[in-house]
Amino acid sequence: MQRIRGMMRDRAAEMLRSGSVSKVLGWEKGEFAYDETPAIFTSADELCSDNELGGLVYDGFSSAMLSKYLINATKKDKEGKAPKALVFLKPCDSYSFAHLLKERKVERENVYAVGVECRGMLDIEKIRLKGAKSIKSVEESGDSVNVSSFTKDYTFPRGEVLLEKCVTCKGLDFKYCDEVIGGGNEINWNRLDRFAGVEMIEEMTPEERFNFWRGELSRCIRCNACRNACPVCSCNKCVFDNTDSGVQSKANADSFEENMFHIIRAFHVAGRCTDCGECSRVCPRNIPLQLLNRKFIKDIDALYGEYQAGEDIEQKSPLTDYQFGDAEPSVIYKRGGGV
Amino acid sequence: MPIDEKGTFRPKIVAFCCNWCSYAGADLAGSSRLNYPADIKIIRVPCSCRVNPLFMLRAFQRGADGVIMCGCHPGDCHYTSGNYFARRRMTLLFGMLDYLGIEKGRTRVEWVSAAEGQKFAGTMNQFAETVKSLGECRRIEDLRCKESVG
Amino acid sequence: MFVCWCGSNIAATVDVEAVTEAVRTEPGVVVATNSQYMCSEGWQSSIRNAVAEHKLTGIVVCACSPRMHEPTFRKAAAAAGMNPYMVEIANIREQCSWIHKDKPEATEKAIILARAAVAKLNLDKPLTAGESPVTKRALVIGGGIAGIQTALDIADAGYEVDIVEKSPTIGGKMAMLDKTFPTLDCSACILTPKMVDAAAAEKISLYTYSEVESVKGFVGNFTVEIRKHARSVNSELCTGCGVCMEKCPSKKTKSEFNQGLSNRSAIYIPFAQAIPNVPVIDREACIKFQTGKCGVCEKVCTAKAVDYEQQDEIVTKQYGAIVAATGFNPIKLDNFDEFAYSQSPDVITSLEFERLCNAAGPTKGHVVRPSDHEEPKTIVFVQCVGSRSTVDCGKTYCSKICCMYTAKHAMLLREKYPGTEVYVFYIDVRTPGKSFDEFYRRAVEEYNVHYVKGMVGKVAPEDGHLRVQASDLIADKQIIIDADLVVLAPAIEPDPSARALGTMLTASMDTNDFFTEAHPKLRPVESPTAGIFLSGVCQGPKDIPDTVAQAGAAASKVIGLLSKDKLIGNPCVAECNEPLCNGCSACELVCPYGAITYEEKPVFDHGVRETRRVASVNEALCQGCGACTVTCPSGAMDLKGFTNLQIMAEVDAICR
Amino acid sequence: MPVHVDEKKWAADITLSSGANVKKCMKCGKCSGACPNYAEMDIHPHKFVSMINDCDVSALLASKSIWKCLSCFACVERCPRDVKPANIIEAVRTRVLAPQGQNRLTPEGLPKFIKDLGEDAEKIPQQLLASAFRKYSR
Amino acid sequence: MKFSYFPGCTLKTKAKELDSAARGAAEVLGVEIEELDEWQCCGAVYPLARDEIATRLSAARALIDAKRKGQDLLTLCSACHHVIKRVNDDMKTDADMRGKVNNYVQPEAPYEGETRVVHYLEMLRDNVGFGEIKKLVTNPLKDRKIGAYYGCMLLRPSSVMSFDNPENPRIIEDFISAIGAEPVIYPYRNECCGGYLALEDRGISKDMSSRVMRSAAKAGADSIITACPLCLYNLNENGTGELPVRYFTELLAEALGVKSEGGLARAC
Repeated sequence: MQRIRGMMRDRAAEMLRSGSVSKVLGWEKGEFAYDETPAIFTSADELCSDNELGGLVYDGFSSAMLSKYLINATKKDKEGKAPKALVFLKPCDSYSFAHLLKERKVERENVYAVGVECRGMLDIEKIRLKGAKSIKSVEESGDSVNVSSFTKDYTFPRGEVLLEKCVTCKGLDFKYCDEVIGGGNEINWNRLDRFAGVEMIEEMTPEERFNFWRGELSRCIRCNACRNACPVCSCNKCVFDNTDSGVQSKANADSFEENMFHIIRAFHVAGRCTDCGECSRVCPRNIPLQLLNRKFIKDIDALYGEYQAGEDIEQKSPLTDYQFGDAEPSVIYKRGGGV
Repeated sequence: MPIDEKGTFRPKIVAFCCNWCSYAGADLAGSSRLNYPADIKIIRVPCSCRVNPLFMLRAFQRGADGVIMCGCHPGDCHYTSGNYFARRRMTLLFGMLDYLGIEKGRTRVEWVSAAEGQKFAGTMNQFAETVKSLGECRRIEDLRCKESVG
Repeated sequence: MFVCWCGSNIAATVDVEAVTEAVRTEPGVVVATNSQYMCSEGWQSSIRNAVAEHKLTGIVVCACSPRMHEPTFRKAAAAAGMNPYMVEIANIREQCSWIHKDKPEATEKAIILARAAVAKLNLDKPLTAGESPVTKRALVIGGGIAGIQTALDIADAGYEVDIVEKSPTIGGKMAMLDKTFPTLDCSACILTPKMVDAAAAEKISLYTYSEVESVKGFVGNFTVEIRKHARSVNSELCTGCGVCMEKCPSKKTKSEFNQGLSNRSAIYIPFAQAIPNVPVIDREACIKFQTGKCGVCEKVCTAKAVDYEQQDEIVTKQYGAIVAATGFNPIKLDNFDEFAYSQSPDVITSLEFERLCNAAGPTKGHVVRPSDHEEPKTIVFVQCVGSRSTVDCGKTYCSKICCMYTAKHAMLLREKYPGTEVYVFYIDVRTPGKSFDEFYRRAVEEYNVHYVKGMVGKVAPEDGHLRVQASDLIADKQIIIDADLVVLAPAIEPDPSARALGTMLTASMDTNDFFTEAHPKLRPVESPTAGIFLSGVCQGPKDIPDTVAQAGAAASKVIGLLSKDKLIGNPCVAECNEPLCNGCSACELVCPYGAITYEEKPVFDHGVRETRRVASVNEALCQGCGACTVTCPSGAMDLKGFTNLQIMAEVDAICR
Repeated sequence: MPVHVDEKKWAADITLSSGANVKKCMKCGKCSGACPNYAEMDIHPHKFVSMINDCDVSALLASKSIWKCLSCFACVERCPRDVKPANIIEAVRTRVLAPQGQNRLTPEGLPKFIKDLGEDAEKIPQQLLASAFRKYSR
Repeated sequence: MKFSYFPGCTLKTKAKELDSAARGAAEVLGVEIEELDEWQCCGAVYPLARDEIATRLSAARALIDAKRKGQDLLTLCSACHHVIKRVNDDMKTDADMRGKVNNYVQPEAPYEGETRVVHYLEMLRDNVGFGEIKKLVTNPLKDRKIGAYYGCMLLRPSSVMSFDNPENPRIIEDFISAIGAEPVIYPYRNECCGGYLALEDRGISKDMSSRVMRSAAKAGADSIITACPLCLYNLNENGTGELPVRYFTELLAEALGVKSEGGLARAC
């Protein structure tokens, strides 16, 4: 990781110095060892500094996706000129980047996209659940993660403390990148089927399903973190904020009313969701929102042929396309469970 | 639970019908005096592709017990392709509602041409029967809305 | 708010008084009243008075289906000085009073429907329909009798009209027929003059051996691409002398015009009176095209008209109206081999029989068996082959023309060959039409044709005969006839080109691929798609008199359209709320009319001025389906007259 | 036409068991035109359809046609309305065979047939015996 | 290519040559045939009445066995093919019947008509290919004019059997061409032979079988082939006697040069 970070710094600094790009989208250290945040660097010095908070970092906690920041980072100025930005993209981030290109939220010429090797991002919650409290530092070495707290040191197998979205990683290919640092597209950790969670719910009885979702969704506090992190949710003005849309936000409503928000949001991104998993990752209430989006992906794959948003930006998304012989909506009646 | 004098449950059912085929089919059912329950109220839309899944959710949220959408048969859309898009949208929506534990019988799509008054009435009778047997839909309803309106 | 009784149609099951009272207190309602017949002239003027008196800005009418009287009430509103699109109709007849028996129940529903209409009206905005000019030229697709008659009538009114015909000549099926029922006059004698007129008319242009490639646009402004297939003969130079056909060494192709009963050359004119009288080269059959060697026709052509290099040509033209006149074909009989059609040459279709009867046909009008050219002594006609059938290979409808032409065939046979025995197996003899039943009775009474009620169960070709096994339902016995010739009356079906054309025209079709009319009784020659008209069998089975009548009716509708200088469009079109638009192109992808384009535009959003990529709707192209509105993730696209808020208001009103 | 109550029920039972829809018949007679064993029958295939429709069942139960139908499906195949006359004939036959002791062919009766066949009897395939028993007994 | 195989009773007794020739030929053609372990008589006629369950069970069991093995079910006798294919169609399309049969048989998973029922002729046409057979023929039956006799059960009702065009079939004709002989088409090749009426009313069978045989002879055939033991019996015993009748597999074996006990020894 240190090696990769070095290569990233060198490359980005070179691009900034030569003026090929005017900003670099990367990560910088947060307050703790595990809360890196997205950062925009405009000078090589800033980027390479190694003081407390400064400087570009890249490790197991660089999980935040930077793709969506490109929208604002490449916005035209008053003269109508758009700045060019270098962005570091993990494989799954590159799909979201591609999707933004497809929907013309970002213009390809304004971006220099650098893919960076990913070996799965770490989940601080999982580390905590394993007993590590008051964490001081986290070191990654090979297949293990060494955590030292103020009281004790721990070593965990890397595979056990990966983010949920990485456990069900969809692959390590890079899309639409100008270059790639590091590499290797072999997933070397124990990966679970990404639809396993969806299938588990599908196998429940309708009553169980309903109760499951009521339990999950009732925790929602409508903080909008899911929406803000989502690379597809990039409307200029969200329908939930628009008083003329008829579905504008109703704060403090009955708890289960919130599921309208999540169903509508899931439907809005259906056929467009790149399955990046940011929604689940950022949810402060740990609602498994990705299970909603993956349900649509699974149904789309099964009914209309496999489709991966961001794979090919020329391809029509499933909801703007059709076939004469498409399944009738009545197919759902044939599925097991309930009436 | 809305119950009439005779003590039977009266569901609220919203039907979205496209102007060119299904609405005309409903008119034909009417002029042929084919009976179906008064619980069904039709909303006219230009094409099934105008029906936003949001409208269906809205109906449930406001207390509907069943929602049905009717359009031209695939291949016969007045606007060539509208019902194909609608078909995909509704298929995915219904799959999602099922996934959330909403009974499948509360949602339905049926293709009814302007000539199919008989089919229209038959479909509506059948659908109303199914919804009736499922009883009141409390699940997705936004209780707060109901109280504030009234 | 106006509630109609529709005589007793509504008032019998809906308490109109209660409905009136119930909606009086709805928000926005100023006046609520009811009357016997809202659509009557008297009441329309009361509506006008009420508008003036109460300064109404919108009207809700509780009456019959908006498909019936929406235009009427809109006109009334306009006459009262209101915006005509501020009218909403609650359908309390077709969708309420006619289907419910219980009065309280029906009344309750009527009130809810009225409330929904009020809720929608409250969100209505005045709309102005756009205007578009009318291209004063019509396109007729199909050059049979239907197309020819339609074109002649349109041209006669002074408008230009083009006929596109996919075969090398106009004339269609009628040109193949021998005599016509019920008068027995010769088909060619009455058709050929019309063909000549069409060719000679200054206002008519013929595109034969041509097909419609694409159709874009909308009523008044269609843009059509016509593919003129390469004839390989220059029409300007050709004199129609026919030497090329005589000398052509490739003479083994089955003649389409003679239903395969004779052969033709590779360079050919389908029949002597063909228009235009210019041959085409069938490149599949031509030795020159297949092997590169030959070129006889080019050598013998003194006019130097043969042109092997000729290419297909695409002509693009503008039209104000399009008439579909694509006609029919008898169905293929592969799935009816109990009648041995593909096992014996002596089992023929009625259209083949027409060619055998025809003096200009392959046998010069001698009715002989195709197998051995002997005159048949016993002839069996089988009706309803594939018609009125609910199995896969058949058609559910009655083909309408078979009863009459079979009576004609039987009569012609008995007249020409008095020594023959002629049997007709029928299920019902259907003869509605002027002088039709009399015609059929003559076949029975004067010509001694044996009409047997019953169906043929099997035809077995054996010993040079056709052993016909059939039932005679009246005598309740099974009969066996050793026939020499069996003539089948196949069901007729729309020409296969109609399906693709229907898609191009966005004209709806029924399950049998016949074009659907806008109203089965009141608008029988118009398609539901504005600007598309229907002529002849493409709309449903018809005989010649009906076809010609419908062709004239379609022409008069076209003339009515072309006589207008401007058309009022549909104001219920999509609209883009630019500050909300993301520029994602999703709407563009689902628009069936190409009405949405993207532009870089300055947008004011919260006081910030930005140049953004936003969707823009061409109101003239938009037909108002609403596909874009649902696909739009940000809700920027909305449909005027059916806005998101309006539909949700209706939902709310119904569910409250 | 007044119909005997029981016959009405029989007709309904037979219709149900046959899976045929007699209402679809358009009385074209193609079934009877197609039937290869028409001559041996007293009531013909098309009449089975119309008589079931008219609930005229007793006559059908007494008809010898039910023993003459070969189940060759020519009528089913060629019917333009998918009415399935052979299924109706079969349903009538099963109804006749249903009560105890109504079997037309019994194992005890078999030797007589076989004797009639003389020395050809040994050539009889199993298939013939099995199908005859299925058709003639329960 | 591996198939589950349902021979049926008659092929174990009176029609051994139909079976043995088929097995011999299959070997040459590279088709593996695995006889079902425990099959019972199919009943020889399909029960038309929808309320008869018991008479459908043996066919259902065979279908379920084949499903268990994950193989297509190969049949040879026309009657067995007819019965099994139609019962399979019931299992696919008639929910009521499906429920009842599954209730009786109690398979590990409910059977819903998943097994494909393939007649030996269909296997020759679709899996091996007549072109391929032509190549494998070592002893083409030159100068033989053969009339195909289909009878009723292979073809009708076509909506279920979907074997070939029911009024103008060609599969056996194509087969005849493939083994080097000349097919003769005659109009009564798809009409009934008299079927089971042979037992009770031989006169009818005589009329019908004679009509078929005369029709073939008039059309110029020198022999008739069939796939059905009852048809063969009727044509042989109740026909005019003017033409020999053989099973199609016998000629296939002959053309492929398969040595067989019994079957080929019969003179014709």
